[in-house]
Amino acid sequence: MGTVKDTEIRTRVLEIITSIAPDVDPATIDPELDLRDQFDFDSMDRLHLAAAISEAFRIAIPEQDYPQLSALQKACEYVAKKLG
Amino acid sequence: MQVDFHLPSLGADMESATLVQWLKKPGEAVHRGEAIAVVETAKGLIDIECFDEAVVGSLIVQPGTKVPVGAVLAQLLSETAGAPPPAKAAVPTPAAAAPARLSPAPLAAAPGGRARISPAARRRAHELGVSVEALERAGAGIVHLEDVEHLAAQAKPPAPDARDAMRIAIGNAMARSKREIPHYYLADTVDFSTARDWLASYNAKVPVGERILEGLLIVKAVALAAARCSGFNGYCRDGRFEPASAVNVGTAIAVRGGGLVAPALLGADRKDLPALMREFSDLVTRVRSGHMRSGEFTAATITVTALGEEGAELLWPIINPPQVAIVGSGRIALQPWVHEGAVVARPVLSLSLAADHRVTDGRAGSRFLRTIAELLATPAKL
Amino acid sequence: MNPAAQPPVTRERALVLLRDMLRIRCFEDRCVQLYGELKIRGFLHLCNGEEAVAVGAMQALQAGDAVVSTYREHGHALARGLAMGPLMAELYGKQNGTSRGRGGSMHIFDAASRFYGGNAIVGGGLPVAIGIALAQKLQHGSGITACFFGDGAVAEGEFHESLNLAALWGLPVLFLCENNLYAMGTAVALVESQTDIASKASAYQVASRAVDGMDVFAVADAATQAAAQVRAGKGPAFLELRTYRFRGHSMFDAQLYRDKAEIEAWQKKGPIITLTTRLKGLGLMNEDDYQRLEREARAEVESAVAFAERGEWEPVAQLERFVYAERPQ
Amino acid sequence: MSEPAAAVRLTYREAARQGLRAALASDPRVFLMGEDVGRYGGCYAVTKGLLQEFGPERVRDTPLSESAFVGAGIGAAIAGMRPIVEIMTVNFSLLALDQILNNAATLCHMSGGQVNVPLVIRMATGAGRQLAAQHSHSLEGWYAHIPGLRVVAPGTIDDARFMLGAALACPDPVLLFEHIVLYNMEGELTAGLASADIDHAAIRRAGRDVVLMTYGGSLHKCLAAAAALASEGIEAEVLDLRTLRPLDDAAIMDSVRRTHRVVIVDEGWRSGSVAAEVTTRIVEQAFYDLDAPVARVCTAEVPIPYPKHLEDAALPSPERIRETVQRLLARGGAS
Repeated sequence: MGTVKDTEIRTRVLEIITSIAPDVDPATIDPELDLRDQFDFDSMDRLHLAAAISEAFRIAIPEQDYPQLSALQKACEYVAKKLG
Repeated sequence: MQVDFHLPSLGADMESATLVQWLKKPGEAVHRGEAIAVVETAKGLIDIECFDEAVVGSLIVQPGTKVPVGAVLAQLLSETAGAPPPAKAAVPTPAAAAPARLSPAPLAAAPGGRARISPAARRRAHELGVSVEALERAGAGIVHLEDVEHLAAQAKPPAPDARDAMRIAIGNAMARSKREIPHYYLADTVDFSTARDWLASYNAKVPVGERILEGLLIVKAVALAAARCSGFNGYCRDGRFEPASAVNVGTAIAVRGGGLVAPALLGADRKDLPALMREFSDLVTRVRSGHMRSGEFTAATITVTALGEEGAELLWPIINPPQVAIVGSGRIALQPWVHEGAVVARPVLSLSLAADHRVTDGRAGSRFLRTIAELLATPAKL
Repeated sequence: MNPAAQPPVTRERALVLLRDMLRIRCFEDRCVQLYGELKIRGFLHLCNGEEAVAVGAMQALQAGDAVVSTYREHGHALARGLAMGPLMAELYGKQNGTSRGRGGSMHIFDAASRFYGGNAIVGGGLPVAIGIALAQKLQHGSGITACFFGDGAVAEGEFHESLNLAALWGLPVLFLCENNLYAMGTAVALVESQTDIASKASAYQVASRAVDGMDVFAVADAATQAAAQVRAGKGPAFLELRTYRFRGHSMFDAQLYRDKAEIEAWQKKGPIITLTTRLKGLGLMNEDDYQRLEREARAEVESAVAFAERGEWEPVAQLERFVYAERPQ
Repeated sequence: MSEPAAAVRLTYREAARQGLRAALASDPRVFLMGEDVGRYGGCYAVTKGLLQEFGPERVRDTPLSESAFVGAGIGAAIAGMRPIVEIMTVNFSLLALDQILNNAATLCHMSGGQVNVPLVIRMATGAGRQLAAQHSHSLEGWYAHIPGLRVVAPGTIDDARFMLGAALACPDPVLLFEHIVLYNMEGELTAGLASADIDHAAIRRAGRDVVLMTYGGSLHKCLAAAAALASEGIEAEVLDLRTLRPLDDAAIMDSVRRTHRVVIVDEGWRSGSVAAEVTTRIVEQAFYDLDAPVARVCTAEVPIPYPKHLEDAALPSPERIRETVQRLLARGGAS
């Protein structure tokens, strides 16, 4: 499982974000910026994001880790670390 | 028996809608609660559903047509009343057909068939980047060159238009509410620590996809309180209160980029938290992808609105007519709280209530708010 | 042919022939007026002067015989026994006409009396007549086919093809060439290398004879004899009936191709006037008889006009009927 | 006298006669033959006076022997003459069909290009005069089916006057159809015009909303319909096809691209008509420029009945053209 590359993680996380928010153009995402500020992500969106990442990468995500998924870059790093 | 199927009013402010698509063909059976068509309203695309067990007779309004609320969209043959066989009923008799000579082809698109878009219109649409779906929605039967150019001109700044429409719709509804409903307002603060702790331990035990949001506890608490306290669950029509038999909690959901809709969680007082959470999750997803069912729009008997964790501490909501109450949930924040004579830091929820003074008064409202608070203090019972 | 076989000229027979010619004359004259009043439209070809041909030839025919005619066929139709009312109604284009008004003047049909039109293409009727005769021969009946055509048709290939075929197969056809000296506006002499038309038929081994088409008795006698031969199975016969058309080719004809003196000379030899003079001379008829016959003929024409006036127009909704045979449902 | 020359006003019949006279006068190889073209002056009086002017050698009355005199025209043409054969009406041309199709149209090809047939056959065509089922045909489209022939249909005074000259200049057999209802039409000959081409269609009226494509006798029905439509704010272009074989595809497609809506008006019967051929070419070459199905106003599929009301109902009329356009332009409309 540890062989998943960073680019693959990024691609997959982007897919998840755009599936939650179909009106988001992936090209315009600022990876550093909070999704809540960029796209009005609310608690339901965050839950959906966590659930989808958890399922996609088969990792457990405790509730207290949700803040680590708040931006694209952070979410990718979190996943990489979990997989690592 | 033949029954007219009308365009339902999906909101107090809705005057008309544009039929976008028929989901059923003549002769096809339609069940109670099943979506029969999609309409476009100022609030977006909405599936409208059928309230009978029936067979679709004739589709009267063609996609692309804007019709007022109450317009007959289709004729249904109600199976319960001994309707004639659908196939026969759906086909016009030859005698009724127009004379063959010089008779024009039927103008409308064949239901279920390929959209009738002229070749020139199709090519121009491609050039202008207008989608076939948009053409289908815009054309009255057959889409011509003129329609494409008209649509392209309209579509120049597409997003602001749709949002303006929603903003106007919200404005109309709220203005009507403020004009007609004598609101009274109450607020209370609730220690949310028990609820939060209980939920954290619940969520730790289940997969991410089955976790429950704090907001849902509030919705469930409001639903139970509304079932227990009379005067808050139902409608006020012509100055008279009509209590509702079921508790359908409208949940105000923000549409990304601006705007707000409040579809209902049906029978919220009778569903357990996991079931309610699944429905809530589904509802939010559908709102944000533009596919709501008409029943969800008109069914709410009371509404909950929450600003979320980034929101203000307290809000004074406006009732969604013809409902009589709306509960506002402010930000849950750590605050000084007096517990057993000592000041401690606790997560505190500010709850507010706007209610219709024609139906209840402040005492009843206070009792209603207190009931919600008590319910949140024993989350395991939710 | 044996002159002894000719029936005697009796008052009774003479008055019938005169009456029939007067009916045609009065009918045609009334048509001129009605055309002017726009009651009749399209092409209208009249047979004034040629009445003896129609009436004389029909004396030879029986009920089971067939007739194929041309666009100048009012006289043939009347002499064959078609009722004058439906005939006039057809010229009006009314539903009570012989062809429900769809054919008009050039296309008179009556299946009941085996009157097969009414063909507006010169020579077009000859091959069809051959075919009807072929059927009659194959069916071993006693019927024969009388085929009328004009001198103009003699120039058509169909004439030659048909005569050859009729003779070759021994078909029961009585060819009746109505030679009025002009194919529309072109004199026979200008378009025929051999103006003796009867001799053309002889070249195909068809028994043929030229007859004075202005003498109704002569036509009747010749036709009767020829028909008897045809009926007897001796193959086709051919009569060239020399006559003259008093009016133009059609209503719209300035007659630049002939002068008035010629027409006037022929009118003096007309079939009705010569017969009347002859009968009066023989003491078989007086002026009162003539007046009575003419009066009766005019009255019949007027009732035919009234019949046509009363007729309905075929509904436009039925425009596309009769393109194909209507089969019983 | 310094006044400008007065415009020449004449009938279509007179224009056609002028064309014949000019042809006979300018080329000794030209001669005219047909039924009643001489002494009678022509069934439709087109050739009146020509016998007197040019004599019986060059204006020849023929027997009613269509196959023979059309065939004779073919023979004379391949032997160096420039015959103009008049067949009284298109109905009688059927008696010469063998010569037209099996000789005139094929000799050039059969001979490997050695023998071409510079023959002009004029004939009257069309219905509208209550001449009933055998005298009302409109078979231009039928002849336009045949490779080796050129088929032209003068619809205007100018074309009646000058198309004959262009046809005579053509090295191949040209069938020239004159519609019977046009003979009495009066108009002015365009001043200074000295020739007409038989290669191109012509726009007779400009318009942006729809194009009426037509030829011959129907041209004026279209112009009348277009005038009526203009009063309703509908601008119809009228395209006179003029030459039915070969068709001017470029002009046809240009019209489609300008207007996007097409009504073809053709007095032929609908099935297998010129209108059918033009429709097919539009679908093949300009499908994506169509904003509505191609509509046709043709003659009802019935032999032409004698009574006026039935004949009128069977034929294209300005009213039917107008209704068809209105229906085509109606919101969501199709024919």
